Amino acid sequence: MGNEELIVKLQELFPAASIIQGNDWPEISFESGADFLSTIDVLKSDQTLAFDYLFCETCVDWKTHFTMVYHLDSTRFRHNIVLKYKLDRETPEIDSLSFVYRTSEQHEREIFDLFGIIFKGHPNLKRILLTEDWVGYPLRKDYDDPINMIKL
Amino acid sequence: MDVIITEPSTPFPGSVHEVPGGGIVLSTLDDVINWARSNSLWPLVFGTSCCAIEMMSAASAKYDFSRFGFEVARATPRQADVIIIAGTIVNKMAPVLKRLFDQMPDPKYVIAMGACATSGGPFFYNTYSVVKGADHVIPVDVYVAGCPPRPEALLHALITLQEKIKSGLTRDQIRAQFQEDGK
Amino acid sequence: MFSFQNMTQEIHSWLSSLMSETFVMLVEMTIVGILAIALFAFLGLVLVYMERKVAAVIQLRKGPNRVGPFGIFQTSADTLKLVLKEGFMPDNVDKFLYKLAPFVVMITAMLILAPIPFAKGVQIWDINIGVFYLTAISSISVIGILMAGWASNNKYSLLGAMRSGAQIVSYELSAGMAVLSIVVLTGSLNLGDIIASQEDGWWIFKGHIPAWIAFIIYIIAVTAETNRAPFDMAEAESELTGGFHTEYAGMRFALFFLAEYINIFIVCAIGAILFFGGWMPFHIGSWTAFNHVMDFIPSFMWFFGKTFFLIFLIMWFRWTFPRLRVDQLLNLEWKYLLPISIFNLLLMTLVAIKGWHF
Amino acid sequence: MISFLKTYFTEVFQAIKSLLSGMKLTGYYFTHPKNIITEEYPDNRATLKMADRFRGEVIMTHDEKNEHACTGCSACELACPNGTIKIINKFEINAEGKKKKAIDAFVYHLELCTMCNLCIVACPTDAIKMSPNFEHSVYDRRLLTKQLNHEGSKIREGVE
Amino acid sequence: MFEEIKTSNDGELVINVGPQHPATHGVLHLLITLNGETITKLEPNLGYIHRSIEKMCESLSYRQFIYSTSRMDYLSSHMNNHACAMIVEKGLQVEIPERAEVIRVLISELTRLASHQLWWGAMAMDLGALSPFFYSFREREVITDIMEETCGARLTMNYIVPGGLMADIHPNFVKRVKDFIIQFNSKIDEYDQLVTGNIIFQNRMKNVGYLSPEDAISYGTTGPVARGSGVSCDIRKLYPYSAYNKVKFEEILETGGDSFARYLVRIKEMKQSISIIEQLIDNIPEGDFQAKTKAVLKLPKGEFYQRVETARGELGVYLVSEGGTTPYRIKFRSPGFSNLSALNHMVKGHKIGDLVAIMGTLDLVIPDIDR
Repeated sequence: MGNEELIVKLQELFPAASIIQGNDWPEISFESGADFLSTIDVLKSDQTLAFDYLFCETCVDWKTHFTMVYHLDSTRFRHNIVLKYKLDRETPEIDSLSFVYRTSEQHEREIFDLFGIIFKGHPNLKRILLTEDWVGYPLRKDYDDPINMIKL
Repeated sequence: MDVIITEPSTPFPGSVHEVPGGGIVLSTLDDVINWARSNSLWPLVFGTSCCAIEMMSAASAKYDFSRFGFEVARATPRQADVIIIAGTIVNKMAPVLKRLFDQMPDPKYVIAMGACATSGGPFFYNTYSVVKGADHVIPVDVYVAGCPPRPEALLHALITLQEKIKSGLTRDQIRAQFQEDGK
Repeated sequence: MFSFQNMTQEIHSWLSSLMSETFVMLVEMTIVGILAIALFAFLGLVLVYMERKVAAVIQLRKGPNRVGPFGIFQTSADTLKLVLKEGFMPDNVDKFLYKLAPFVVMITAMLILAPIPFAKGVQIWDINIGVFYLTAISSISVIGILMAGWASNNKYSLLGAMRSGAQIVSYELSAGMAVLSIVVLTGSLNLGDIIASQEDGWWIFKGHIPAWIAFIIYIIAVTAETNRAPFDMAEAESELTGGFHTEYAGMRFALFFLAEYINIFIVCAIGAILFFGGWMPFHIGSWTAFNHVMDFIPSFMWFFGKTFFLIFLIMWFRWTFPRLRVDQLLNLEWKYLLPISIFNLLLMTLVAIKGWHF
Repeated sequence: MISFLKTYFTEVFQAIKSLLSGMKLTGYYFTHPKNIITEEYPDNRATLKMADRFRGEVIMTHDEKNEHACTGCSACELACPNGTIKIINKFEINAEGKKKKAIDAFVYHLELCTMCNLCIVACPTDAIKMSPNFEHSVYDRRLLTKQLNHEGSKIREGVE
Repeated sequence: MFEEIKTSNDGELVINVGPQHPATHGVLHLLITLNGETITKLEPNLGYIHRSIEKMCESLSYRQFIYSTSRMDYLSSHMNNHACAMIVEKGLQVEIPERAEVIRVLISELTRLASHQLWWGAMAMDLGALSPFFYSFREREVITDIMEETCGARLTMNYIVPGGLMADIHPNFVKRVKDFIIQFNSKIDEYDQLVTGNIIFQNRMKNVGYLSPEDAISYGTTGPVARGSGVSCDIRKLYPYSAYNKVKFEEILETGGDSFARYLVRIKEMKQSISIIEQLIDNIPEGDFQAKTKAVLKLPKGEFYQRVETARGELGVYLVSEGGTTPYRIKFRSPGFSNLSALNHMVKGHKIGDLVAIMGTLDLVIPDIDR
């Protein structure tokens, strides 16, 4: 499915979401509070979409809020979309996808480690890259570590 | 400081004392011990990143550090003599490195290979998790610059370490010597 | 052919003329003991050097060449360094067993040297159940490895030791069968008799195909028994870091290291004795002139030549093959080697009864 | 039974054959030592020639009059991703009484340098270049911090 | 090594493999639970080489951040640089001279060859055969020499700048690459003779570490790991970039899904790389090696994503720009990170020896995982 068709199709499925054409792929954004798991379920199980491959999962700190960014690919149709989900900065919480896409189990641990996003329903949510006793979430924009970080 | 490599192969320490019918090699026990130690540096299999690949290249047929007797790479620190820190040391790895060093029996030597192990290198500024030089964790005998140093540079470092062992001086003595030279 | 028997007899009679019989025995035992230890150390150095050079040439590189001419002092430097290393004892080890283990392994290796005839008339102990003695003693070394693995208080060591236990116990069977097939041919357990029976040709040539099968099984089984790659389950560097000797350092590690190489020497010596006639020169049946020429080469040269050929074979295996997995290792023994060797033993018995061998 | 024995023995023979083919290769190399490709490094130092683009360290070229081409514009300092280069400038008063910027010290941290070549690309006057020297082993890491401009050197005439 | 004696009541033994362990190819820490010799559970513990490259790139300019990505997956450093350069070029909308594109692909394929050769040697070494390592390095050294001559470094080349290449190819490049192809074609049979056909090796590899196609997709595995399970995922083929649409090559797919299939994929990929190099080496177009770019690069506000196929699989670079001279946020989707997540699934019920074999065929580069 081409990008234009995808946008039309997605708009039918998710009238509440805002869908724009990004630099490469359609970007579909949800405000915080939207039912995330059912969205993913539709995207994965719909026969014309079949987004079965999550190839990138990350988070961006916009200082006022977080945005979870999911890049989805369909191994059957080879079309991609970018899924964005806005998160509250004070209590960043989102449903875990680790039972939908197994790969996200590790990606979510990494995001928890570096951004402090809580993934509800994650089987093993603990720090993965940093030590257990690390204080703070280093990829947040307000993170500062005067001891380890030497600024140029 | 330049390390001058003169002899093509390592001679047994001491001088030949000419007596009728031949010669006797005279040597002190210390020299013999240092000779043995310097010619039998078994490295620990320890590579964290890019420099480990160049360390593997140094072991490969083209550069072949087995010529010096270094090829007996031990996987267990108990049997190793020299730890080549090939790669970045991060805060999470630092206690492990310290522990590995403590597990090695004396005499033990450390080579900091590459910019990361020497000073943090490319990850010196604006990183939150990198140890800025392995010598913050364990004492280092020889530093090699380069990112990563080519295999010959590692061989050069190993020869430099051999020279140091043969001289029988400690790290502090050598550093004090340089400071005197500098003034 | 030159025999060392005259020489030893002369020494004996000279000593007897000097002192009483008890002292003669004591002095002789001391001399033999010192010689055995010296041989032990020397063989260790030579074999380690040989291994490193063989590996180097196979792997397209030069190998040790900077310590002494052609690097021949490399292994001496290594040994000296290991001896001078800090005597290290980790916490929480079983101190007694930890210290004892390397000695058990080494003493076992040295005990097996006793009945081996190194040349015509050079044999420490001419025992009439030589083959039986060898197989019995060689199985003790596994106890040392198990001890080391248990005492080290390290899980890698324990796994390595357990693997080694399973491995050596199984492979001893087929090694024993292979040895037995030659005993069946010779009809004697005495190593001297076995060598003497090969005066008109070695068993590997006289014994038809069963002898070849026995030889192949023997080589595979002893490679496994000495914990050499491709059967180095007990050490398995990429799996268990160092296996049973993970926690050993310095001198104690050197003893394990030496014992491994002495074990190789011993099994290869036994292989040479059983299949290649030990110190017996290359003789062909009734070609007296040819046999006479062959006799000019000293007997110890024949013995060491054959042994080192077999050692080279084992080293060749090591630098060619990947390691087996532990269950495949046991599969190989129980599903392939053991049935074949039992069948081969029967075949060999048939050959011996019917006199089909040359 | 017969078919079992047949597969059993073909298996055994196939296995031995595959092992022998491996041994043939290693045996070939063992018997043909001319395949050895070892370059003996410290002994071949005289003949060892690095590739001309090989990046071993940054050097500043000085001519026979002890003059260099560095204007102290610090383009390299800005281009460097990890602060390897520090330029300390001074102001010289030349013959006409004009103040002119010149370098006092071109400090180069070899221990930080990753040989990325960005400084060389950035340099407008080709004052610095990469040297193929790679023998940088030292006992003390302070020795790796170098001053690239020679003692008493000054900027070449006409370089702006 | 961490050694803690931890035994549960049902006789299971917990072993720490790593961070310093010869089979982990670096500093990976695996917590494995053993029942006898059989692995019942595996949990990777990462971060022993987490160098905060993503944070660091947020303060580096668009010219500077490229070099730091060489240190991520150092065995395919050129491809990492390529991805980063392409994302900057995409943002700037610069046309790259054709010559530069072809040379980029040529060096990429040489890097892939070098990486696969190192993998072949290291994997054989993990399985206990030491000589293949030396044979594979013999060819690899030729490649690194070619790289050194053209790019100036052996491993972390930093040959790519936004807009093209740092320098033109060396005059000897074409000849030396051709010589290398001849030499390599005569040696590749040795690989099969020594390792592929070996009965011990086949027994160690076949039916070990099975990964079904569904799992391969779900775990997000890419590169030879997924292609060994029959999942088509070659970015070069599916989303051609650079000069890959000008060359003909096959995407290698094996359906076995076990370690041996992954092994075969890499061996056959080496031959495909050679074929790509053969097609391009005589057809390097004349022209500039660099497009004109400004001294200070500024990307427009927006989000960019670029996927490339490295030797280990799909590398994705996700870059968020706020219009400044430095990236606002950059995320590297590294192939190893996802491939590693399938390890627990693959090793369950296998022996310790299999763990080493499976990790060998995953071809992990730990700094690539930890970044």
